[in-house]
Order: sequence, then C-alpha cells, then structure tokens
Amino acid sequence: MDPVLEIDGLCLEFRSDRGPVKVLDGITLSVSRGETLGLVGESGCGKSVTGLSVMRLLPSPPARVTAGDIRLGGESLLSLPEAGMRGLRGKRIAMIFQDPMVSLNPVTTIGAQLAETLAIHGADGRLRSRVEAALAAVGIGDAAQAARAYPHQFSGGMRQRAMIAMMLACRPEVLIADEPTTALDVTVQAQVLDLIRDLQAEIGMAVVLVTHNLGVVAESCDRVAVMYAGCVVETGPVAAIFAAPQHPYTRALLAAIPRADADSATLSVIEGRVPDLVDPPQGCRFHPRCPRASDRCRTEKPPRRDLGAGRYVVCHHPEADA
Amino acid sequence: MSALVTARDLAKHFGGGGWPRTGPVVRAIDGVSFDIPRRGALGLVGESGSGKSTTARVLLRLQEPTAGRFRFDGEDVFALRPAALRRLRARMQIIHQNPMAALHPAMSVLDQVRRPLALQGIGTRHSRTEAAIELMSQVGLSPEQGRRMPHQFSGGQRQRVEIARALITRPDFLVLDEPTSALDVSVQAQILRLLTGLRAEFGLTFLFVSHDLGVIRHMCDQVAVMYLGRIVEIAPKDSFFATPRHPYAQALLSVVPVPDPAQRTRPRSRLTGEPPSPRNPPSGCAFHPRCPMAQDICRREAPVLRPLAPGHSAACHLAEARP
Amino acid sequence: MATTEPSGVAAPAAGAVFLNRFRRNVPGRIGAVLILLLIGVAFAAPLIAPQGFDAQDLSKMRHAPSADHWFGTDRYGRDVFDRVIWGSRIALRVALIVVAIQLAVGVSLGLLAGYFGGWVDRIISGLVDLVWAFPPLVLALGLIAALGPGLENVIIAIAITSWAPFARVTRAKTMSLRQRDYVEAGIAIGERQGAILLRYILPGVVAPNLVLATLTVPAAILTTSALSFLGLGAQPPSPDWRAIRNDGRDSMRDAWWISVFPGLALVATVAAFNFVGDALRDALDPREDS
Amino acid sequence: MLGRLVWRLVLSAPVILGVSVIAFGILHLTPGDPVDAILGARASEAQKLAMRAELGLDRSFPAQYATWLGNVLTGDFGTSLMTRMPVLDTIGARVPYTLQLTLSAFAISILLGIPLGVFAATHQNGLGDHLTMGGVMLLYSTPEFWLAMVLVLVFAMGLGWLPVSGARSWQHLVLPALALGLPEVGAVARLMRAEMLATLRDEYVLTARAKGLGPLHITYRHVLRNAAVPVVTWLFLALPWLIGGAVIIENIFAWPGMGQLFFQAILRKDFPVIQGLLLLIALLTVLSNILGDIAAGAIDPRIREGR
Repeated sequence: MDPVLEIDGLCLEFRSDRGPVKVLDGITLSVSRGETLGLVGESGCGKSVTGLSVMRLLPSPPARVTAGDIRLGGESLLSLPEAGMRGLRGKRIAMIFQDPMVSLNPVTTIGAQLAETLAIHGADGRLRSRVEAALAAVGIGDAAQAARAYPHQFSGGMRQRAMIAMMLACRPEVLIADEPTTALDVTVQAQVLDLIRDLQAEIGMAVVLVTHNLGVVAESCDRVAVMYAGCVVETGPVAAIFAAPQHPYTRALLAAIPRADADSATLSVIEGRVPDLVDPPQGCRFHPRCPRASDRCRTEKPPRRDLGAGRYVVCHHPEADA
Repeated sequence: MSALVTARDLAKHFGGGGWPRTGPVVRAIDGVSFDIPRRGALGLVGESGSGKSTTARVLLRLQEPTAGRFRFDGEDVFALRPAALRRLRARMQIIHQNPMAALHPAMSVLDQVRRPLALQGIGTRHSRTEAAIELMSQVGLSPEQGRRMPHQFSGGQRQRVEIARALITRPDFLVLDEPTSALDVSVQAQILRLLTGLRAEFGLTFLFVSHDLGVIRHMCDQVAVMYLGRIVEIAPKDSFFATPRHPYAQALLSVVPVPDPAQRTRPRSRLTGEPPSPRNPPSGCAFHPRCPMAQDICRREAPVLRPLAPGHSAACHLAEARP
Repeated sequence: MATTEPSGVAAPAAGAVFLNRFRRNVPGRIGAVLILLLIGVAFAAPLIAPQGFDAQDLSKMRHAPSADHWFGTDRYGRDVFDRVIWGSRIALRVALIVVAIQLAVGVSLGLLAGYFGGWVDRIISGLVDLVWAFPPLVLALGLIAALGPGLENVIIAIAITSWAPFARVTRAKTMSLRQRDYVEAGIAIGERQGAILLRYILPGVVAPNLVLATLTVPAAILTTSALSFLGLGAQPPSPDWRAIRNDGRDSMRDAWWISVFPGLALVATVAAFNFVGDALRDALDPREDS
Repeated sequence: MLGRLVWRLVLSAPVILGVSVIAFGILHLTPGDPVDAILGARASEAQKLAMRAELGLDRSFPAQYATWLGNVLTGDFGTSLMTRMPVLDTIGARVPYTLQLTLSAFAISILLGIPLGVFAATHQNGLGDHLTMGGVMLLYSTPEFWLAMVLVLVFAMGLGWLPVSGARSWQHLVLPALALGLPEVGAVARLMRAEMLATLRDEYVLTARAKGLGPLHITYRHVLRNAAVPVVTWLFLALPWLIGGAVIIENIFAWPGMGQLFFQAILRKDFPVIQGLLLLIALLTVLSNILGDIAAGAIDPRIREGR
C-alpha cells in the first residue's frame, strides 16, 4: 500500500533563551489511505509538534526545521510556498484539536465557519445545502438549526462534531487529530472516536491520531508510533506492539496503566524524569531511565531496526534480543 | 467494624438568591450518602458535572453544605464551630487535582509542608522542621529541595509536596480529588504507588475521586458511581467490576478504552447524547434520556438506591430484571 | 485531564522571567530611566536651581531661551527652567499621594468584596458603580466646587474619584484567587480567614494593582495639571507645570517658551510612566508564556 | 433592542438614585456654611437667610433631598444663582454644543485609532508598529489643554487657517475637536492593538489557519470581530470621560457647551447648576455604558445572552 503521508527524518528546533530546544529528532513515519496511525507518548515528547509541523502551523521563528522532509502523495510539503500550502490545508490535509471549547470562533455561527472552509476551497454556489449536509454527516440532528447556532450553544461533544464536519467537508486525504477526545467525557469520547472511524471508512482518508492514551490507541488505531523525548522509539501494527513491546520504554509505559478490565498487580514505574531537550542525553535519549542501558546506549544513537511485518524499533537492546 | 466516615443525604445547591434572581437553583449534589470504614477506600467515579468533586469539598466544609450530616469518627462535622473545625482539619486532608495550582506560589516547599503543624500548635519550630524533612524524604523529595519554590518542581514532584503537606499532621482521612489526572501515565504510576504505600503505613482512609475507572479499580475497595449529583450505584469493588447493575455504570465500564487490542471486539453499550446539565435536569430518573432500557416509569419516578446484593446497591427501576 | 507535565527542566524563577521580559522592552527601559531622572531632579532641585522657582527679575521679563535662561523667562522674569525643575516635585508628590490613597482604599475594598461576597460585595460594588457613573474629571470638579480650589483639595478629589478601578481589579482577582486550589488547601490545613486574606490572596493581587498604578499615575498628573490650568489646583506662585494658564495663553504668540517647555516636561513624564506601565503589563502578562 | 435598553435602565435605577444623592449632597461637603461660601463674607444676615431658604438649607438633609428629587422628577432643577433662569433651560441651551464637540472627538478617536491599532498589530514588532505606537503614545501622554494651545499656536495664530475661538461655524469646531480627540486616538489605538494581539493567540485562529484561510481573511473575519468586543465596551465607557475633557477645551476655545457652564458655575458657586450638571452627566454616563453593552452584545452572542 502506498503511503499518503510520509515524514522522513524530520528534525525540528525551537529557539529559546537557553539555546535551541531539539524538539524533534529524526522522526520517520508514514500512513496510508484508510489507515489510522496512533502517535502516542507523554507530554513534551513531540507528538503534537509533529502534527503541527505536518500542517506547517508552527510559527517560525521560533520553530525551525533543520533536517528531513514531509511528503503528501509524494510531493514535498516543506518546499511548497506558503500560498500553496494554504491551498492544501483543509482540502487535502486537515487537523482537529484537543479543546473544542476554544477552537471554534465564539462570535461566528457554526454554519458560517463551515461555509468559509467550503468557499475558500472553491465549492460551488449551493453552500447552504453543503453546510447542512456536512453537519448531518457528523450526526448533528437538526442541521439547519445547528448551522445558525453559535459554538457556546453547543455541548463539548457537539462542538467537536462541528469541528470534524468543518475539517472533513472537503474530504481530505489526511486527517491529523490532536488529542481529539481528551477534553471530553469517556462516554462522549467513544462517540467521537466512532464518528471519526465511520467517516474514515466513507472518505478513505488516512488518520494520524495524536494521543497520550494507550487505551484509545488499542481501540482505534491500526498502527502505532511510540514517541519519547522527540524520537519515535517504536513503530508497528497495534496488535503486535501491545502483545510484545520491543522497546523498554513502550514496555514500561504499557505496564504503568491501571486497567479497568482486570486487576493489575503493581504498576511499573519509570524512574527519573523526561530529559531537558536543550541538552538532551547523548546516544539514546532514553538511556538515563532505561534498566537495560549499556555503555553503547550512552554514546551511540541506536539504529532503526526493521523487525519485519512493518515493525521498527530504535534500540540497541530490544526485548527480542533478550 | 464501625465506619470512620458516615455521610448522610449531602446536598449542595447553588444560586437562586439575589435580586434580580440569578437563575434557577442548581442542585450540584442531592441526597448523597455513604460510609467508609476505617482504613477503607471508597472510589467516587463520574463524568464532568456529576458532582463528585463537590461531594469531596462539601465533606471537608471547603464549601458549606446545603443539607446533610457528616459524622467523622463520631463527631458531627457540619455542626462544628470554626475553631473546632480547624482543629479537626489535622485529621482530614485533601489532595488536589492540579499540582500546578495547589501549592502557594510564593512560599518555599519546606514552609508549606511544616505549616499545618504550626497551625495546629504541634511541636517546636525545630521539631516541625525535622518532621517535615523526614516526611519529604518519605515521599521521595530530598531535604535540600525544601528551600525551593513550587515553580521549580515538575508536576509529579509538586504532587509529592502536596502529599507531604497533607500527611504531616498524621490525618486519618484523606480526600483525593483526581490526584493524578493532570499527570502523565508514568508519573501517575509513581504517585499511585506512593499513595498505596503511604495508605498502608499511615493506616489512611481514602475517599478517591476520579473519572478513571482503571485508577479507581487499582486504588479502592469500594466504588460509588455518580450521575448528575446523585449516587446511582455503590458496591464493593469486586462485585461492581464483575456485575455492574446500573445501565449507566455498565455503559461506562464498556466504553473505557482498554490498552489491549484483543478486546476491541468485546460487546459495548454505546450511549447516545451527553451528560445533562444540572441546570436543567430530566424528569424522573436523570439517566432516562440516554438509557437504552428506559420505560415509562423511568420518565416519571426518580429511582432510589436499593440493595441488590450484599453491600451492592443501585438506583434503577429495572435493575433486578437483569442478570 | 490534559497532561501538563512539562519537559524535564524546572521553570526559571518567575522573578527572573519578569526581569528578563522587562529588560527586553526598550520603551519601558527609557521610561524607567526618565522616571529615575524625574525622582533625582525632584530631590536635587535645590542644587540644580538654587535660586528657587520664584526668583523674580523684572529686568528680564519674557526673555527668549538663551545660554543664561535655557527655557527663557516668564512675565515676572522668573527662569522657566528653574520652575520646570521645581515643578517636578509637585508632579511627583501628587502622583505618590494619589496612588497611595487609591491603593489603600481600592485594594482593601476590593479584597473584602471579592473574598466575602454576598452583602459586603453588593455594598462595595454598589459604591464602585456610583463612582463609576461619573466621568472622573467631572466628579473631581464637583468636589472642588464644594471644597474650594487648592492642590490639597485637588489631590483629595482625584483620589476619591479614581480608586474604583483598583477596587474592581482587586475584587475580580480576589474572586479568582479564592477559587484557586492553593487557597482552598490553605483552608483545608486550618488557616484562619485573616491569614488566608493576607498571606494567600493579598500577594496575588499585587501585580495587577502595580500595573494599574503605573497607568493611573500619569492620569493623576494629567488631571492635576488640567485642574491647575483651570486655576483650581496649585495656586500661584507655585511652579506647577501647567504654569501656562493665563500668562501662557496671553503670551503664546510672543513668548511660546513659557508654555511649551513645562508642557514638554509634562508630556515626557506622563509618557515615561505610560511606557513603564505598558512594559510592566507585558512582562507580568501570563498569556505571554509559551 | 429598545426593550433591552429600557430593561437595563430599570436595572440601573439604584445606581441612578445613588448618583442623585451624590449630585445633590456635594453642596453639603463645603467646609463651614455653604451660604458663606456662595455669598462671600460680606453678605448681610438677611441675604444669608434668604439664600438659606432658597437652597432649602433651613431643613434637614433628607427633607431637602426629597424636595429636590421630587422637583427634578417633574423637570424642575431649580433656578440658577447666576442667571436667575431655570437650571434646565440654562443647561439645555449648552447640551447641543457639548454633544457636537464630544461626538466629533469620539469620531476622530475611532476613525484614526482603530485603523492605527490594526495596522500596528498586523505589523507587530516591525518598524511600522514601533513608529505608530511611539507616536500614539506621545498623543496619549499629551494633556488636552496643552495640545489645544499648541494647535492654536500653529494653526490659528501661526498659519491662520482656523479661528482661535468661538462657535460660529464648522471651522470653529475643528481645533477643539482635534484637541479633545487626538489624545483619545492614542488610547483607542493602544487598546485595539493589544486586543488584536491577544486574540491572535486564541486557538480558533489556529483552526482558521488549519482550514486554509489566508492571513488577511483571518485578520478581518475572525480576529477583528473578536478583538472589537472589549474595544467597543471600552469606547462607550470612555465616551462620557470626554465631557470631562470638554470642560477644559470649551474654556480654551470659548465653546459655549456644558463644560464652560460647569466651570463658570464652579467659580460662581452656582450650586443648583452644578447639581443639575452632575446629575445629567451621570445619567449620560450610565446610558453610554448600557449602549456599550448592547453594542458589544451585537457582536458577541455570549454577551447578548448573558444578560
């Protein structure tokens, strides 16, 4: 299957008072049509920044890409002029955000915000019916009335639906969903994830689901990329990685979750804390917290190992070696 | 075994006063009752607006209750005068959700940890400092960190400071209001492990408020589910997770994402709609508009908690009809 | 629910961030230097202009600026430069007294209203609404009509008519601080109400009031000079910077320096405080965090 | 709309009542006997007695106030001590002039201030921003009376383009309106810029960019509208403050408005006129604030529904 979106060795820095912060270090990812890739990790690991840099929505300065490329359908996004990129946003590649309370304009109706997306990407004259169709497609009951409503008149779940309607109105090839359910209650979260899945099946788009919740990944992604301190440490099919994580970080992370479906004995604890990315550790960025770390991990960047069946791990001593 | 904590018919209503009237009375919680035995841990779970945090605050009189009784080790807490209440606070403490906001931003960490002792008039200045330093090392902070200000700490460390401050007066009862929901999974694991250890060591009784059923299952031995200001189900942990009785609890449990792709195909009861607003509650059973099994009676009559198994009660007209 | 654990580094001290931001603000720095200069001049007035502000030399009436008299002389032959120097004392005194009264009244009323709510709040907020219902200068004029002209009465009138913003800001901030977890934690460990107000809430309302003060100082100076201009403020021969009223107006065509130089001093002072106020607000603005 | 206006006025009744107490009671703040202050020390006992009776000072404060308020409600504000004319007529003759002056200044401050603020915000930290904001800050820091004199010096006395003072033609309005409006331009531009920059950080701006909208579209359709809400509220809050400035400007330019009358009344201790002016100006202030809320509500539906 040909990937729609490819990120190839992306390195990115933020300018700061204390020197450049190396936020992303050689991110390599791809996602295909109809596929959902989970981008998972703890705060500060760079998962949201990765999503935003695909959209080229990071302000520059302070952000600066120092190496690598991002390609949509084989075409490099980083070399596009801003006007060309603007033509792609919302049309071929779309993004939804964490907090639907603040990501809609409070003084404009839902319908107007939706119509604007359609208009800018060259929809024909029947805007009103297309707006209503888009709202109906995300399960908003009275679409005509909803189009006239303002965001604050909607509940959190409804707002996220409206946001999805707005972003998917042009049937994009790629959707980047940045923690789309984190601000929602768990029963509403399930509805929104179902909705994204249904629309994905209908449109055939690729979805990059950025989340900190491994449960959400297990339930709604085909493949997963686990990030730590600006690096992807492990990628592969969800079933395989959850069954047998190869990177010590993935393994520890999975064992740290208290589960609702079974009694968990003791939770695994990762000692230490996330490194300072102004001065990241030499070698493997995880080595100061890794129980398996060797001298090699302290000096040498681990290679990206191909484990077959679409699995990759970035580690000198993966579990498979044990 | 006598209960350390006995809460009866707690209620907290907002608004309704003033001129011109500021809107309808909002019943944030209504008729909430539960017992927690000494050294027990009750998990209070619910979605936003369910009233779980309000329950915790009313209990500690951080918000004054509208009605209800709370007996703590035989003492009628809601009847206490300010001075007596301040003395009792040595025995019941709270841990907040957001460790970024729960510490005084301009007071050193050591000062904050030993402050409760001074307020209770315990020990000398020197002995209070000693005690604070010892407890700080017990929760995993070094003494030299004591001079620092809260903003110099990470979220996990601040939560440790808050725990030390709460435990310095050796309380019996700890209210934990979403103590780890602002933290990353790996930090959450550290804090949960710490709390488990401290609970055993200090013989603590927990009221653990959380929206995360996994955390509740890990930390508690009793579960109460809240929906729109009322407890709809309360049960021992094992009984609850094995056979939840209330349709809301069943739905909640079935939609919690589980980090195990093999379970993707498990049967789920998906709810439509969103939790209603306490400003405008539905008639009868508050859950009926979202309930897959709702009958006429559910629209008319509010169900009360009824015992369905030993220690296991649910507020549902139809609960018995199900296995 | 959002995970907020930051990257591993501890944040630098808030004070350091603040200083750093303030230092990067060039107009703010210029303003700060000007204010220091103003304070210095006010203290050193007897040294800079030893002959005082009222030394008349009727042989030198309305002389244009020259090497002897940098800013020229007025119609009594008084040196305009000397009067500007001495005038800095008036500007500074007005600013200090007014701000002190505003802070004392506004902050304490705001704290009480915001913390206790209910009837206390309703009464204090009602008072604020009342003061707010008059344009400040108009109410000040009304007060002066009753109290009579004079610099002291002007200061009283300005203070009475301009504490309301402090009370409003303090009340709003207090209400939001009261909801903060750390204040609740203070109550939970058994702090008394007085301690909550003074140790937990008061420090939190300092920053917005400080910003407000730097922005109302120039307003107070402007209002004083306006009232003095109308002849209701500082009385002759005081060297108030408005020093312009009738003598200024009459002689505008043939002796422009009499009004222009004190005016420039006024503009520079007011601008300096405004620049510093802006810089302070930017430096203290939590929204700038990223 | 009209209904909301009336309802808000009804809600303001307590404030208006309190304002009337202040307006009336201010006379009683006079140290010593107000009659001495009004008539001077050389007045005879008989004159004093007559004045005391005219002002109603021979009765208790509540009784005086009740009478005064009752009269005011029927449109009788008393008689001016200066002109011996009804206060309402005296003030009424002045109102159009003050409205002309303040509304012109208001228009100047909006028409110049808002575009300047938008320009500075869209060129943040550029040379244009710094120059605009530097200039605007100087305007903002300039006292009206001084600006007025400089304007007169340059445009009336120096260039001779415009009259020095008086109110006979539209040319007479130009300098006073500029002197009153230009400092306000600074305030408006600064506020507009700050609100624009704050709004640019809001998350829906990111959403708008993610939809593919261009910077111009985002600035004018999304940011401007949101940033306008606090600006509009502030504009109507500050509109009555211009009346304060008008007291000074009208005196400099001999503009026969309420401000000039106010000043004369203060000098002559004409308390009935002062009381009437205070009450009237406070009413205008309350009205202006209500209009501001309604205007803000027209832009922001949350404000519309919140009240």
